[in-house]
Amino acid sequence: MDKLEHFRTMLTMRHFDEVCLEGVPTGEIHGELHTGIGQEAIGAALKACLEPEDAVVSTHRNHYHAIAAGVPLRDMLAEIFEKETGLCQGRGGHMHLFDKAHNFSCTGIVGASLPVALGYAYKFWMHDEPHVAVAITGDGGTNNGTFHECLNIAGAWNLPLVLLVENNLLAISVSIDEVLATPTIAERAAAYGAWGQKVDGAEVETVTSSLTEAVEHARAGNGPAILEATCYRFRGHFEGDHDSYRRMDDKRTMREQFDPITLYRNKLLAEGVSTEAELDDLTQTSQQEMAALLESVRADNLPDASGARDYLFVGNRA
Amino acid sequence: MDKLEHFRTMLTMRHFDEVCLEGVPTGEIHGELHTGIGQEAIGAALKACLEPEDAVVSTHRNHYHAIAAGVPLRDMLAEIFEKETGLCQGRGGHMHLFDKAHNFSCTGIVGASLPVALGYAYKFWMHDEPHVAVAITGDGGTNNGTFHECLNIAGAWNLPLVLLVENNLLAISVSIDEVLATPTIAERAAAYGAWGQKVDGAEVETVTSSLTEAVEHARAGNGPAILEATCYRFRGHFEGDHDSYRRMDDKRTMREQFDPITLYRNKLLAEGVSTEAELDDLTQTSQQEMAALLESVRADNLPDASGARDYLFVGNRA
Amino acid sequence: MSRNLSISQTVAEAIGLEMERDPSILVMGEDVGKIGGVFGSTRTLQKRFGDKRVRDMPISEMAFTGMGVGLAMSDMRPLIEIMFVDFIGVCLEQVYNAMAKIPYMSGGSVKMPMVIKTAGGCIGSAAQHSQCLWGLFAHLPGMQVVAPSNPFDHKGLMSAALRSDNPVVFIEHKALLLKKAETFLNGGHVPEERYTIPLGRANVVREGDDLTLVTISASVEYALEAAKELEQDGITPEIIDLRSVVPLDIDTLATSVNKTGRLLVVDEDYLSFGLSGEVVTRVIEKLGPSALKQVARHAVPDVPIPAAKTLEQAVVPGPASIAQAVREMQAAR
Amino acid sequence: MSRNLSISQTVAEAIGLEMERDPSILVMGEDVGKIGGVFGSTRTLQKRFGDKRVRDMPISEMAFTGMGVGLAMSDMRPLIEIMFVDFIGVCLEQVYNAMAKIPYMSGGSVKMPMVIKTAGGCIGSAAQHSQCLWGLFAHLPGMQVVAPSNPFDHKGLMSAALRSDNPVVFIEHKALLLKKAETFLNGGHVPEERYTIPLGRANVVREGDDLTLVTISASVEYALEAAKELEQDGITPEIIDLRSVVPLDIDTLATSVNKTGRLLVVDEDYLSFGLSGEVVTRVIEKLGPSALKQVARHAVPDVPIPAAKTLEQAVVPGPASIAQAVREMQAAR
Ligand SMILES: Cc1ncc(C[n+]2csc(CCOP(=O)(O)OP(=O)(O)O)c2C)c(N)n1
Ligand SMILES: Cc1ncc(C[n+]2csc(CCOP(=O)(O)OP(=O)(O)O)c2C)c(N)n1
Ligand SMILES: [Mg+2]
Ligand SMILES: [Mg+2]
Repeated sequence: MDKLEHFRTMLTMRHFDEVCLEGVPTGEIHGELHTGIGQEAIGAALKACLEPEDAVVSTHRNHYHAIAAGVPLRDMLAEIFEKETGLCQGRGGHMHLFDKAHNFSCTGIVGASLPVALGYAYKFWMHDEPHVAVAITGDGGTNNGTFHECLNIAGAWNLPLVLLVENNLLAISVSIDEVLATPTIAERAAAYGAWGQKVDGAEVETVTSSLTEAVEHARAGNGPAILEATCYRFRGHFEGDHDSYRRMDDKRTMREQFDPITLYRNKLLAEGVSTEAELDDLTQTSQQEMAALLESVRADNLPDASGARDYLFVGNRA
Repeated sequence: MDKLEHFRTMLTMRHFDEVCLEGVPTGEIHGELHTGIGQEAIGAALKACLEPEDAVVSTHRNHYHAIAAGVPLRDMLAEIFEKETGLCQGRGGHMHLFDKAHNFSCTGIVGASLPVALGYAYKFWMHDEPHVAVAITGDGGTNNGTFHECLNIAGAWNLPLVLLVENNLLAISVSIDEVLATPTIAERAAAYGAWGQKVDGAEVETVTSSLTEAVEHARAGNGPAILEATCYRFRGHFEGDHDSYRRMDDKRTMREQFDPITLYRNKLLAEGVSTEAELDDLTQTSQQEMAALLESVRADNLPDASGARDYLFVGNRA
Repeated sequence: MSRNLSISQTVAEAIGLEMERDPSILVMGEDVGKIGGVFGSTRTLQKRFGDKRVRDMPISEMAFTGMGVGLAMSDMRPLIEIMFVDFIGVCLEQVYNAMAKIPYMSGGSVKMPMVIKTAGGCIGSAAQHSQCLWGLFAHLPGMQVVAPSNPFDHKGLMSAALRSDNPVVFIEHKALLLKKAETFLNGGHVPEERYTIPLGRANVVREGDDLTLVTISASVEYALEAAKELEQDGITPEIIDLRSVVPLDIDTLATSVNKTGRLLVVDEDYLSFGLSGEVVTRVIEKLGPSALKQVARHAVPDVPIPAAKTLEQAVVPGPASIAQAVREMQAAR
Repeated sequence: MSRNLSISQTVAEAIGLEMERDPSILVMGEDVGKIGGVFGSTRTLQKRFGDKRVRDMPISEMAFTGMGVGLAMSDMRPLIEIMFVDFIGVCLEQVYNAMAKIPYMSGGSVKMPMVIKTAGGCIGSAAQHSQCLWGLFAHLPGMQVVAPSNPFDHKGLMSAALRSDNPVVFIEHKALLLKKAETFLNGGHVPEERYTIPLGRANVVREGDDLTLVTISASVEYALEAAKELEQDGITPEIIDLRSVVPLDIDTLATSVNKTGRLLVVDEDYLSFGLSGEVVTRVIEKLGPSALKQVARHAVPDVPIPAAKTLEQAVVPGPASIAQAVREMQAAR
């Protein structure tokens, strides 16, 4: 595992979402935007564990998972900025990124990622293909009925389903421990004969090794795996959320203590894997790349209104 | 616990469903009919455990649970026979029995009983009332998402919900072990911090003591309880089901071995609690009562067509 | 040579023929495998194609409907059976927000060759097991909604549905599934070979001049029975079988209404905010209000289906009530 | 004296006043408690009434919608919030097979005083977060379906909904919830005291002679803006705010169409198999086809709502497109 690669990936993710933020005040992104800022370690771990043919089905907070799956950054950013050049020609937008070439999709409906991922898992299983389907959900999504239905099916037939739970402690304003019957989400795995583990999702190497275990478990035909990775959501639930349910000072300290990039930077320095200069340089380069990407995407056209009724059905243009 | 009472209850239930059967060939019951024949021990146990204010929300196979909850037999039978004098004036029918006075309701939608029961449980909890809400489901229904959503909520807030699972091994033709990730349903209780137990549902005293435990657990404010009671469905899933998925001879032996009434009869005799003569007498009396009930219900009128649009809204008559 | 198949056998035959030619087709649902469906419309398929391509599912509709979406995105062609259409409320999310929208949301880059097969209509099991609901699906964009009326159409439309690259909701009628081909007034002959009927073409099943009677599914047979009765009174309705609600074949309707000037829509689905109002409005949009001398609707009068047969017959269209509706229109001419 | 509340404040005020007078009312939903709703329409209620009567729920809509049914049967009066109406697909089962049918199925012996409060309409978040769907609820019998357009109506209709012994689906519009009372062309004054507006009464919000423009929810304001623009061209539409889809106030519509002879239905919900077709058909059933000289519909053209603003504006009715639709009708006179 290339440690600098981990670092680079987390930078790409962070800076990708930071350029997305620029589209909100300008109205270039005129709907909801959910960023993953603060949750980069999980995204980077996912990138490290995926094989090309694996499928990923994500949520409303999906940018990092798309990057991990290999969705081209420019197509993504253009889609998020509602451009005709976007991954979905501006029809889908930030919550609806679909990239068939990379078996990546997502949904804005909480809990709805699991059944779709299970479909991929079933396909891999029936054709004896050595691939896994990774469903992503937040902590809140695990209280939806799909969690039960899908894990039971995967457990009954040993389907290669990996459920990656990004537990950022909150579902909008509702904290998970107020609505969860058990101390952890991961311990529910026993109810499905599944592999289950809870891990500190701010430490990229820790979460990577746990996710690797989970993926190998499923890939080897042992049935589903649930990895609960804790993390901290740096920003409001969506851009515009007053975030009144968290105390400002708590937020500040949490951000300082659980920034996966800072944590990993310090680790790399402590281990002598890299130098301040090199890491600063990587950071700058990444920032500049994303700034350039944003500038280029901004030059693209918005979709022409005349096409608004196209694609209701495949092969159909109104 | 009055042993003869148990026996009488099981006879009532069995003979009630037997007179229902008479309405099928005649077309008096012109839709689906699901009987509980073979599952009387669970019904009798429920009757023994319920307090008057407790709520029961049942399924498509609901007659025994309605009897347990105290729904008047005549109103029930008249409703099942589609009569104007029925519990619901012939609007609901066999799958839709509603008796507000006894906090009894049911649904023809699998898995849909749990959320409604949870509503009662929440009401009891918020008003500190010492009542429990019993949701009934079959084995198949436990694979629906409502199982997870409702047990998690009940577990998180210690709501007095008892889930009584009638595991008759089959969901129509699909056997539970082909679609269940774990050896038992009851062991899922751990995922919700719930009380859970699997019990032989053909032995009325065994299932009664287990259900008593479950109900007391919930009533005492310790949160939800799941009782999985195994049983054998004597007849097809519904009247008219070819039941081609079970071998005739297996069915015969199962019926002989797992008839809760025969089992209990032998027990009562072995324990010297009663005599052949007394039990035969009870049996005959019960049969005669139900035959008389049927005869009287048959004399009732069907609803007048002119009222078909009444009651869309309460207080509204078209 | 004519074979006396039941409707469910014609459906199973269509699915089997398509599965033979296309290994990407698979069937998932409750009781579709071992027993071949509660109405037999997938019978023998599991024996022929194995239990991975024909799969008995747990009662987890949201999961396996969503699985259909994932399977379709991974180049399979899933047929998902929701036993009764009444149960769609437990899994509508994956139907209308995923299956129906992904082709559009993806800018046409992801196709969704998925069929949802389900049984609607009334057979005496009351409010939660007697609905049609095609009006519900039709209101939500991105799905083709098919409801065949006879053996020939069931086979041909199922084949077409399985070959479509776009989602299809295929709504059978419980009262038709066990009915034998020879008992049908229309479309009783079912060729053994594979054939398709294009989706979205209505069928004039009986020509007439007095009024245009538009309907779908089981009501087509009821209307044909009513027409026989009406012959004695010398009333000849032109009866149109829509075959599909989406696409709605407005041209065929308009041609007929142009001729008769009178429109009666018969619908076993709920009256309001559904098929019947849309048909009336589309005809008027096409021909102008002046083209219509008379309009009437005969459908379930916006109440749940009651249990008692006396009440059920009072709210569900049948041959007698359809004949009655036609006579009332004639009387009001 | 007029107060410049936001719509969500008027809704919270109505709920609070009703909760004060009726201890059986309770509120359940995601984020309704601690933060008082993502749009603030339940703000301060948890502080005032405690966390048992105003409850933050997990993302388990099927569970808590069904809880509403159980609570209503146990003599409570639950208000269940489904954050966005787009999410109804995960819990429709309990809405249409239980809540809406139990009064009928029970032969009138069980009442169902339950309100489902949810936000519909378009605010730029694309296909899965921009729908209206009142046409979907309206097709399914047993629910009153309300969609208010202005501050005064939001408060009065919410009070009426909470007092109704029958189920109500109360659909707010995301684009209205944060809008301040004073910015409304109609119904901006909100009395502090408790009041109700009867369910099922449409409101003529602007009189005119040229045509009858029927609409609901946010489109009412859009139509009023369009009307101001049309004044310059000397076109005066009569604008009717339906207020509720079920019951549908056909008398008020018919009276207006009788006068104008021209009907334009504007609907932010999907065009087909929904509100607009039903309105056209009911008017014709009431007045006869000859009473209508012109009919037109302006609604979302049966596609999912696209993400890009340019596309979104091309499919969602707004002041400009409404004015355009009116002009086209005038031109075609
Ligand atoms: C079925 C459904 N219910 C509610 C919502 C509204 N909603 C969007 S995100 C969200 C919170 C999700 O929390 P979690 O799963 O923990 O993900 P996070 O946002 O924390 O990453 C909610 C309630 C939705 N999109 N879908
Ligand atoms: C949501 C839903 N899916 C499917 C059905 C059709 N159906 C009715 S009963 C049944 C089997 C139920 O099995 P189980 O829960 O074990 O109860 P049992 O009939 O064995 O008592 C099915 C599939 C339904 N009524 N509702
Ligand atoms: Mg979260
Ligand atoms: Mg069973």
